[in-house]
Amino acid sequence: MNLQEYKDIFYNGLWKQNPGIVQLLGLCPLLAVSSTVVNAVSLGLATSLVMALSNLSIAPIRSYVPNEIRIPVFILIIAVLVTVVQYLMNAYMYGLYVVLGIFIPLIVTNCIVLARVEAFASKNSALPSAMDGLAMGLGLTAVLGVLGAMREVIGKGTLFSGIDLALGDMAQGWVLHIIPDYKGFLIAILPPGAFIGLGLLIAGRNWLNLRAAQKARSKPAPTPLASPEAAQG
Amino acid sequence: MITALLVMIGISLALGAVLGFSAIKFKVEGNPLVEKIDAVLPQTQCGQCGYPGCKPYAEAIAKGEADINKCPPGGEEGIRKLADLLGVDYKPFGEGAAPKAKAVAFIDEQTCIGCTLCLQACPVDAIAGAAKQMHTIIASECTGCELCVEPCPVDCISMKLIPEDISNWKWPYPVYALTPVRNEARKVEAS
Amino acid sequence: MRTLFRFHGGIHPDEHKLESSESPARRAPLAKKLVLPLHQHIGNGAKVAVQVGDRVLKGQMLAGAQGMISAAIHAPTSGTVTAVAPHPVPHPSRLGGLCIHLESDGEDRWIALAPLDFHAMPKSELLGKLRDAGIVGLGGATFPTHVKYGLAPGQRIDTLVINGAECEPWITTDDRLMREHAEGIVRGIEVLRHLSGAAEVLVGIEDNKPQAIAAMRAACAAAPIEVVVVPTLYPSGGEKQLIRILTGKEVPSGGRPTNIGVACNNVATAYAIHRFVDHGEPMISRQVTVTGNVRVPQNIEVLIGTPLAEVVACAEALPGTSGYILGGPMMGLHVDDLHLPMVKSANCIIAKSGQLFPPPPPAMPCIRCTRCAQACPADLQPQDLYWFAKSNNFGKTQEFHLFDCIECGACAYVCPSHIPLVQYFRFAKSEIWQREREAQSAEVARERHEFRQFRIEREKQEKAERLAQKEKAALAAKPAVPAPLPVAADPNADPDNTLQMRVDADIARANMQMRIDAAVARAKEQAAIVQPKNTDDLTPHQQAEITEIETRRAKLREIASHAGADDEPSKSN
Amino acid sequence: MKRIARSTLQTAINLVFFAVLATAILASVFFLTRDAIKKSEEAEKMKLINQIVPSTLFDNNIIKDTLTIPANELLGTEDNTLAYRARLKGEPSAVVLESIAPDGFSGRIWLILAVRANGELAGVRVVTHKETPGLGDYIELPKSPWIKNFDGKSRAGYKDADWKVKKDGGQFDYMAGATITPRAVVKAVNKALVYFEQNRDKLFAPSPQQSPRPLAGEGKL
Amino acid sequence: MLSSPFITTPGSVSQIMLRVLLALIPGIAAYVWYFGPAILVSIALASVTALATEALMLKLRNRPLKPFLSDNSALITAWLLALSIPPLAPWWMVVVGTAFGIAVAKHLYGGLGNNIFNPAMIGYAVLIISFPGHMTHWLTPHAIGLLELPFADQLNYIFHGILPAGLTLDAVTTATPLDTLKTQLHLGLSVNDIREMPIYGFLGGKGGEMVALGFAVGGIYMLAARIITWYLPLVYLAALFSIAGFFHLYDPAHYASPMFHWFSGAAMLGAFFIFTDPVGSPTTRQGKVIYAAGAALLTWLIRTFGGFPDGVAFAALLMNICVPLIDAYTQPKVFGMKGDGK
Amino acid sequence: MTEYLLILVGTVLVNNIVMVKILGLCPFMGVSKKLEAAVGMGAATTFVLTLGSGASYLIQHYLLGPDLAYLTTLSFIVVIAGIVQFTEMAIKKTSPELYQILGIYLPLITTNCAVLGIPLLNVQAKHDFMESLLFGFGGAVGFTLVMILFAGIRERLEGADVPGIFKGSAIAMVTAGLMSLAFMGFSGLVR
Ligand SMILES: Cc1cc2nc3c(=O)[nH]c(=O)nc-3n(C[C@H](O)[C@H](O)[C@H](O)COP(=O)(O)O)c2cc1C
Ligand SMILES: Cc1cc2nc3c(=O)[nH]c(=O)nc-3n(C[C@H](O)[C@H](O)[C@H](O)COP(=O)(O)O)c2cc1C
Ligand SMILES: Cc1cc2nc3c(=O)[nH]c(=O)nc-3n(C[C@H](O)[C@H](O)[C@H](O)COP(=O)(O)O)c2cc1C
Ligand SMILES: Cc1cc2nc3c(=O)[nH]c(=O)nc-3n(C[C@H](O)[C@H](O)[C@H](O)CO)c2cc1C
Ligand code: SF4
Ligand code: SF4
Ligand code: SF4
Ligand code: SF4
Ligand code: FES
Repeated sequence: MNLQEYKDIFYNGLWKQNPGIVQLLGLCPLLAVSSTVVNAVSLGLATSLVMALSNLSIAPIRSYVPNEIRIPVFILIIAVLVTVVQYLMNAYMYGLYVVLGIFIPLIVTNCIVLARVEAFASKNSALPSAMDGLAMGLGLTAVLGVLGAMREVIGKGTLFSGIDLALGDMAQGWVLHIIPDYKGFLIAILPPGAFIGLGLLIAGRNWLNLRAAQKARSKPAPTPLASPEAAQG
Repeated sequence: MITALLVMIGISLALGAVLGFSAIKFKVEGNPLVEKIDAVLPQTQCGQCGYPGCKPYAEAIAKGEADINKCPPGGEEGIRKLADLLGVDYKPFGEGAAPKAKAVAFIDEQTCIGCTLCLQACPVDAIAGAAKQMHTIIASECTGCELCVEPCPVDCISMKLIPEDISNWKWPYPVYALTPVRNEARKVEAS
Repeated sequence: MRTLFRFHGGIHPDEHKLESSESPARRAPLAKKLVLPLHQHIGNGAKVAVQVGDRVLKGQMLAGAQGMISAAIHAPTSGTVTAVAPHPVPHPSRLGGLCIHLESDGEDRWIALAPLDFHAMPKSELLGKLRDAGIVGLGGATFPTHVKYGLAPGQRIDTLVINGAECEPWITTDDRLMREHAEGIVRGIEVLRHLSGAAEVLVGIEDNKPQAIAAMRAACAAAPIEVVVVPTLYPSGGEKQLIRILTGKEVPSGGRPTNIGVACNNVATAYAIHRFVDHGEPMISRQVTVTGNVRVPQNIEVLIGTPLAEVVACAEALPGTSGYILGGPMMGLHVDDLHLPMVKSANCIIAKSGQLFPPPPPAMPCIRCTRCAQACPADLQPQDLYWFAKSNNFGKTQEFHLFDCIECGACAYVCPSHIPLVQYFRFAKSEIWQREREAQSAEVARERHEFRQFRIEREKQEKAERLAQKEKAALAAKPAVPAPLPVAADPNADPDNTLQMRVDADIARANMQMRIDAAVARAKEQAAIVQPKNTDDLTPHQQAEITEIETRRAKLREIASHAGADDEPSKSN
Repeated sequence: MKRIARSTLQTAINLVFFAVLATAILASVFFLTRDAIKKSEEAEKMKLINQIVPSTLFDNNIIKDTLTIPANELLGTEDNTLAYRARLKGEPSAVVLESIAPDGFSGRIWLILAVRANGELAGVRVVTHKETPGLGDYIELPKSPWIKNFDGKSRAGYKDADWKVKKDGGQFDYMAGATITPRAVVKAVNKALVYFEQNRDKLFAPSPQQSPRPLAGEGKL
Repeated sequence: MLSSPFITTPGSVSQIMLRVLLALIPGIAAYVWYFGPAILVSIALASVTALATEALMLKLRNRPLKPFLSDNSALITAWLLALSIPPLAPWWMVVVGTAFGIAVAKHLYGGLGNNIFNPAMIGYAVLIISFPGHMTHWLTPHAIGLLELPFADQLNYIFHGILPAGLTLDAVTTATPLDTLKTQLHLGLSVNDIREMPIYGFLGGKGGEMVALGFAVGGIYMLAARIITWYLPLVYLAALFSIAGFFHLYDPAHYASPMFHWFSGAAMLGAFFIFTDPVGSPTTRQGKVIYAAGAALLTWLIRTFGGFPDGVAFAALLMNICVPLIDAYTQPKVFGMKGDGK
Repeated sequence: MTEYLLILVGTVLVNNIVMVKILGLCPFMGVSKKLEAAVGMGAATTFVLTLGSGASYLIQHYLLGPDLAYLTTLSFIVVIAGIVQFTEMAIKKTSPELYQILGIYLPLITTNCAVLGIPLLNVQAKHDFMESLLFGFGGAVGFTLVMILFAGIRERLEGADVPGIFKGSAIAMVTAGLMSLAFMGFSGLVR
């Protein structure tokens, strides 16, 4: 593994095969806890940790696991890692633990974790696997963060609300009130807002890709409209 | 701690037994998917997909070794059908793999020396002839795979576009003001 | 009074019939040059039966029926066959078709004609005669009439429906024909009744043609034929719809009238049959309405093959004419080029003007208002068909019964968004046909490929066997060791079975050979008559390829001529 | 058959191996973090209690001085809950009760309230609710000080008819357009006070039983 | 490519839409008569927003402006949305709701004819969920003895959010009759007691019932002009009547009468203008019947047990979701497939 | 009886696991392109979820108890994985036709977070056995319902003139958003 390959792994995780907006895996936490940046990023980091660890620990043992119990064993390992993370958060970040609620244990069934284990860790050696897990996790975290910021600003007009839950009381003053005297646009922090926000992010990515492709071709795209003459012809 | 271990041992013992049992008892048999994929492929047998024929390509797809966008004769429609069948996303052709217009081979009767090389190359027996005699392409059976062009020692085989006539003419996609052109490709073909 | 039935939907556009229906039909002057497309009807084109340069008489057969669904073509006048060559024909593709070009000698001399005693001959002979007389349906689809009455064993026709509805706006040929030739039509109907054996004969005429109704009633008075007046509602003249109105029966989806014991023909077809049976005249002319933006709208009796320009000239097109419709405004064909010849299916020529036929406003998206569905006589959901056809989802269009669409255009007529719905349906249909053709040829290719694999395998085996035999023979030549029994010890090999397989393979090969021979012959024939002419609207890419091939060939020729043994210039295209 | 049995056993043992490993790790982590978890949960509870019970009111370890209260209709509870007792120099000074208002706009509203020994409310807080954000959520302290209306109120001072929102003729403020939520809260608090009146002695009885499991109500938190 | 048919009817989309707008006018007139001209301000505001959003989206999507801006469909969306929110709603609410409906529910799907969800109702749903407080303050009808805010003050409130000194919004507005019924029922009053309150008239809410009648008149005009088919509104109203009637008979104290359901809230507007939106309703006759009956059931359920004062908008959206399936499973038999072919 | 009915209505409509609880989204987005696939996935999930809810209740109450609560996630997921495998086996054995339809969806179920989510929610909400079963069944029916409706919409959307950058998953997401907006209309129906 050379540097380029690691670069590729990260490019894949963060952009090309981004779990959240390309593969559409790991959607439930992505949508459910992205109502504020702090929640979103915290869960994203927890997931990244689990993904890196699970890939790291499964890659070395992959050849010793018989095929028929592959999935149960992988899930078992993931479940242990998740539960460990859960206890740690419960002990040392109680507020956040309460807010993230059921979504911490659900990292176990977060499709993206098992998907990466299956697609990458079960075919590669430990270090690249860990990197892949981390990259995918960070890709998810990035989407979570952007979506969280979008929803929080539109929904409540703030950023980083609840940061004290993650960083302790001293962070209480760090909450940004982007729009003062904001009435709040509730839909953004409710489930519909999550879906539509993610839809917009996916479209945004498509748009960036399209623009890059157009630039690469550096000639105007074919006009999408037929001229009226074409109608007669 | 001990109870915990016992409980988990119990669960996993039961589960492992079930899985081990089922793994042997219910082995997956032959893959019916290959037939389904093969039915979608155009059967040109041209090998442009990098496999020695349509069936081998179908097998490769079924095994997950080959992408679905490798068969130019199948066209985009073919990829779409494969994507549907396999439940994966449509994928456009790569650079330089775009499908060509339909054509049939044509043997220049004056130049043909009757070497039978093309006859042996044709995967669908679309060439009629015998040694030392002029060969003819049976146009209605020719799939346009071009496999006979290469072997001809005197280069007398050329590919001819199938001309459009009333019997194979298609109504063009209606293009009218206000509606975006969805079928750029089709329009070019039809005009 | 008969109880009539309703069909779903239907529309009532402005009729515009009076323009042309009130003057008697005339005869068009004889044209100098006539062009007769070989393919004027559904089914196979006719097979040329004359040579270039032949002098022919009026009514002489120029091309014979070829195959089951086909009909003959006759010389509309006396003259010389000047060419058998492609010529633009009335077809939406604007492509050419193979035509017989006839130069008239102005004498208009008939071949010897004799009436037919149809009662005296077996049905099958009569059907053959109809076919050779080129009798095809004049109501629209130009379906060869003899095919409709060539019943399969066990089939029966109870009701003969004669279609005098003429439901499309502007057209009045059937109206005029019924007014002027009711007796002849009834004679023709008698022949059809005899052919079909139908107990009941119903003539359906829309209630906007009172004179035609009266004339037909008078003519039918003595015969067991009932003239039924049906409400004016487009497309009551559609075969399925008319049958439903008159009998209450529905032709099953995908089926034909014969499935429910009905046969349907147009009045003009009946009249043509009368001309043939009673006067021996084959189908060489038909009556056509010329109307629209012309000075004297009227009906004209025109010889098949006459250039449209000469037909239009009789009615004098007015300035402002921007093209013509061949057929009615609902189902007809737009033509600009008046060099096109008159064909058997053309019942009307309408000169278009911006006033009479304003170009439709730009199409808007479908708002699912379902007016189209309410108007559709086939009970379809045009908005859904359109939705799927538009997005190339052809599988779904078939699920939604695309092929039950009769392309009547009622949906497009009522659509407030002015969507060219029918055009989408035609597009989808031709795409599906194309796909079916491709699937079929893929199937054939697969079979041939598999057969080839099998053959190669077998040849290899045979070779190996031969080798083994040889070796064995060699061994046997050395008499030292007693030879083992020749039958292979393999218990799985069932000798009978392998034999059977071989026989099968041989049969298959023989079949294949026959097909190959036929194909070779066909290919030769085609190469002889068709000059591939498709070089003017190629894509640049195709053009490039062709040039590439051409240069390669040129080089080859050069080499060949240098080698120069027998340097006959290559006449390949 | 034998082959099947052997493979079955092999797979099972394989899985057991991983399961044992997993359980062992898990159990160790659990035991390692158990105390820390307990502590942070107590700290959280304490934070809440501190908000409604002034620190001048007690000198005991409130968290440890609990009484299990069975499900009670007046409190709206359907499960055992804990009452925390505040004592000053051994004398009971206040009690912290959990209560549920069942008829909020979108379901239940979990409350925690502190009642002084004299029946006066020391404070009320909403623990969890599902009321409409931006409309019914003014009962939360950070959103509005409305909940402080209860401070110092008692059933001695207000008659039953006063324990209503002003719109219904009572004494409590409400936000226009969202009357259902405060109605529910006021009703629940009043009922909790009734419960206090009826069970006062039991509540303040010196408790012999120290609850072994101080985690009741965790599901709701 | 010119192809048959060569003749068409003179009708057009914009003409149909224009007639729908015309049909709304009787109801709007009644509205102005009973509640004052503030609604006209909302309608104007929504119309301008709708057209501007439409233009912007067309520009972004690279489509021609003229044919689509003049098709009048955006105006219907705007008017219906304005009619379903309180006239006193602050201006930015009208703008946000309309823009959201047109941009997201209509143009992200491809604009006119392509949308799955009813754009106006999406706008309404977004507003009632995001700003429920504002969405429950309705003007009181004239002449029932309640305090009325002068028009100038209404404008001041809409655009600046300022009320005359000493007045609270509560004093000059009420909840809708449906809303009041629901809250009062919760407080244990019976339907009859509640109907005695001054905001109620003989059919539904005072004033509101007349507005509903106005919409019904417009609806009958649309039926006559064959813009909508009769069975969809009829089935909807009949189903609502039967469900409400059944429960009213069963327990008149707790379930409002069918007439009340017909003439309060958006039932009439829905029956003739919202559920009939051709784009979002099934195309088959059978499908329309199922759709209308389902909509009626949902309307009644949400009104009676749900969290929102009126159920019409959510019923419309929920039924919108079902339309593709309803259409797929109610395909009529085509010609030649009925019965035995006889 | 009414109580159970209310639980069903509550889980299917009011607290729909996909639209309101936001669980099981990956299969919801991934397997809803075709109606048949959606139906298959829904049926398979319903079966597994119902069994899983019941089984996890039994484990929670009879094996783990309060002292081993920390094994909840671990044991649940292992048992669910086992149930999936078992289902696959059982279906294959008893009904090969059904297996043809459901086969490819079964392994995907293990990573549907609703399958673990609902048992965990059951524990949290202290449901009894019957309630747990109903909760699981109702949740799965709700999942199936929205999945089928969504698939219908997506099939229709294929023909819509959706702006290029929104084609595919973006518009599907927006649609899911508007669907969940509509589902909010049920809020309050069952408290
Ligand atoms: C392949 C083919 C076979 C047909 N066979 C029969 C037949 O056996 N009997 C019959 O009455 N009509 C037959 N028809 C004719 C059609 O039913 C119908 O009369 C004809 O297409 C003209 O219909 P139209 O002008 O309404 O379009 C056949 C048509 C086609 C295309
Ligand atoms: C929409 C439509 C309208 C038609 N209108 C007439 C008509 O008015 N008169 C008529 O004779 N045939 C009409 N036809 C053709 C009939 O369907 C049918 O083909 C014909 O009557 C059969 O008679 P033929 O074989 O003698 O032509 C129409 C076909 C269609 C599809
Ligand atoms: C979406 C929505 C959410 C609501 N949320 C609440 C709420 O959380 N609390 C509340 O008291 N009322 C809420 N309401 C308002 C009630 O429906 C009702 O209108 C109000 O509480 C009683 O009206 P009043 O204050 O005018 O008496 C909400 C209304 C809607 C439409
Ligand atoms: C009878 C009828 C009812 C309509 N109802 C609505 C409606 O409820 N909401 C709406 O946004 N547009 C409505 N429209 C306008 C138009 O159909 C709608 O904007 C489309 O959904 C936009 O694609 C209606 C149009 C007609 C003809
Ligand atoms: S490219 Fe396509 S047609 Fe050619 S061999 Fe491969 S699969 Fe067959
Ligand atoms: S004739 Fe040539 S091009 Fe045609 S199928 Fe045979 S090998 Fe292919
Ligand atoms: S008439 Fe036109 S706009 Fe109306 S549903 Fe049919 S195709 Fe759509
Ligand atoms: S053209 Fe086809 S779809 Fe349209 S009305 Fe006629 S039969 Fe129906
Ligand atoms: S994360 Fe919930 S199903 Fe994938």
